[in-house]
Amino acid sequence: MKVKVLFFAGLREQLGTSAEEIDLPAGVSTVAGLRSHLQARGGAYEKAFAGKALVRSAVNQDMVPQSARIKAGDEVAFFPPVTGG
Amino acid sequence: MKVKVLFFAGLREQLGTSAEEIDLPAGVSTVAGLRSHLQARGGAYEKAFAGKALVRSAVNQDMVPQSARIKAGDEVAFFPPVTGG
Amino acid sequence: MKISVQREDFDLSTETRAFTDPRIGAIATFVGVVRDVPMTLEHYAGMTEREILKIVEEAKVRWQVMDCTVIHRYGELKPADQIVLVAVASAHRGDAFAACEFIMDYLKTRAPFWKKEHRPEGANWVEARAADDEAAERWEIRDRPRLSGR
Amino acid sequence: MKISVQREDFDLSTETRAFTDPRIGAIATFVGVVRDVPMTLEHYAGMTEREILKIVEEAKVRWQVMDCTVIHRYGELKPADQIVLVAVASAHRGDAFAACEFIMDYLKTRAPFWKKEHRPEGANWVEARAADDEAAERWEIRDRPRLSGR
Repeated sequence: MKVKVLFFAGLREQLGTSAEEIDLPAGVSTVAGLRSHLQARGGAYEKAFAGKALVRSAVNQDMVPQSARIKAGDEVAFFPPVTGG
Repeated sequence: MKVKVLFFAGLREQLGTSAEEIDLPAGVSTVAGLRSHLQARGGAYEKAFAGKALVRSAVNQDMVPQSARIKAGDEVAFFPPVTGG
Repeated sequence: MKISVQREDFDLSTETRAFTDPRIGAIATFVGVVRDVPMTLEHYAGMTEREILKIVEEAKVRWQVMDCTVIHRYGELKPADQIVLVAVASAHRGDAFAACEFIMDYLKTRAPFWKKEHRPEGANWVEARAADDEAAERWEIRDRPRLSGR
Repeated sequence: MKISVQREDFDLSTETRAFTDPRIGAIATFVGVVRDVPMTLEHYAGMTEREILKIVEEAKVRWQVMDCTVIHRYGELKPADQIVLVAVASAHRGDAFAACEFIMDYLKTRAPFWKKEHRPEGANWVEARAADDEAAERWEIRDRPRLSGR
């Protein structure tokens, strides 16, 4: 299944990309699964997703925990803790 | 001794005066004493100073309790609880 | 720091733009507005400014206040008119909010202003609200040990 | 109610003057200002507005909010620039202050904005502060029994 993945702020810079379309292998059905999938790419991805606490995620623009399910067509975003206001 | 006495808001209206110079008899040396002196005039004064809780006082523009001492030349003010802001 | 007791209206942005300390990161403001009834605000000229100054000085002891403006109007006011402005600038928002709310609470209970409402059925002096005394008192409680018996 | 995420600056008075409900008696506002370091503010377009809307809706459940404006800027900002505005109008000052502070606290911890500071020695993403999480959490505590184990 295909999902749209977005990266923001420091994470975006580390990975050198702000958005990509990813075709997920069967068996990947949660945010945590997508994370492991990305991490397995190695290099900058391996590093960026190593520290669990430092990456937050949203599915279809709603903040979610790592256990949240994802389905085809979802917009999944990864980003550091927010610092606005 | 002479003091300047000021009245504000509802109290000013009840008494029909906003300021007067009063020459106090010997023995009157506190705000409470001045109050009793005014109350003894009877009429509107008697009424205005009857309810203890409803009159606040200041000496030389500092809020004070009834027991505060007054001296010649002081500016003594009487007024209802404040309602600004 | 600016304290003004005046008949004239004020402009919120003009007042906060006057805060120019480069360490300022947070500005909290409060504006009180006349609701549905026209009113006359009487005050005790001289004492009013003194009392507001005391309240502001007290706030500066408790919180980091880098700049502060208090404007209180008197005279004839109609519905939707601005009555009072409290603006506090600080490095951090917690200080700005707390000092602003503190100053407002004490203005309500200590500054010598009196409101007379002009309703169709007649004019009446507004009575002081117990809720305002309570709002001011809660600041005392925070700083004092609970076991002091007060 | 107005929520805007924009590059452009805003004017505090213009925003509060837009509150025209005749029942309004109190307007509390907060403006966040850039201190000494120029910065770039990145955000997650779309989610930002949704998240702010959720925070405002939550405030409206808890307090009497008659009108509310939240503006958050993004892009390049320099020292003394305004970053964020929260303005809340209510009948009474307690509601206006509480809702304004609540919205600010949650903006800090939930709205997807990220600050990158440009210092002479280099650019750095600002790290989230534990104090901000605590500021947001205190609103939970007030509503929940202390014995719930959290």
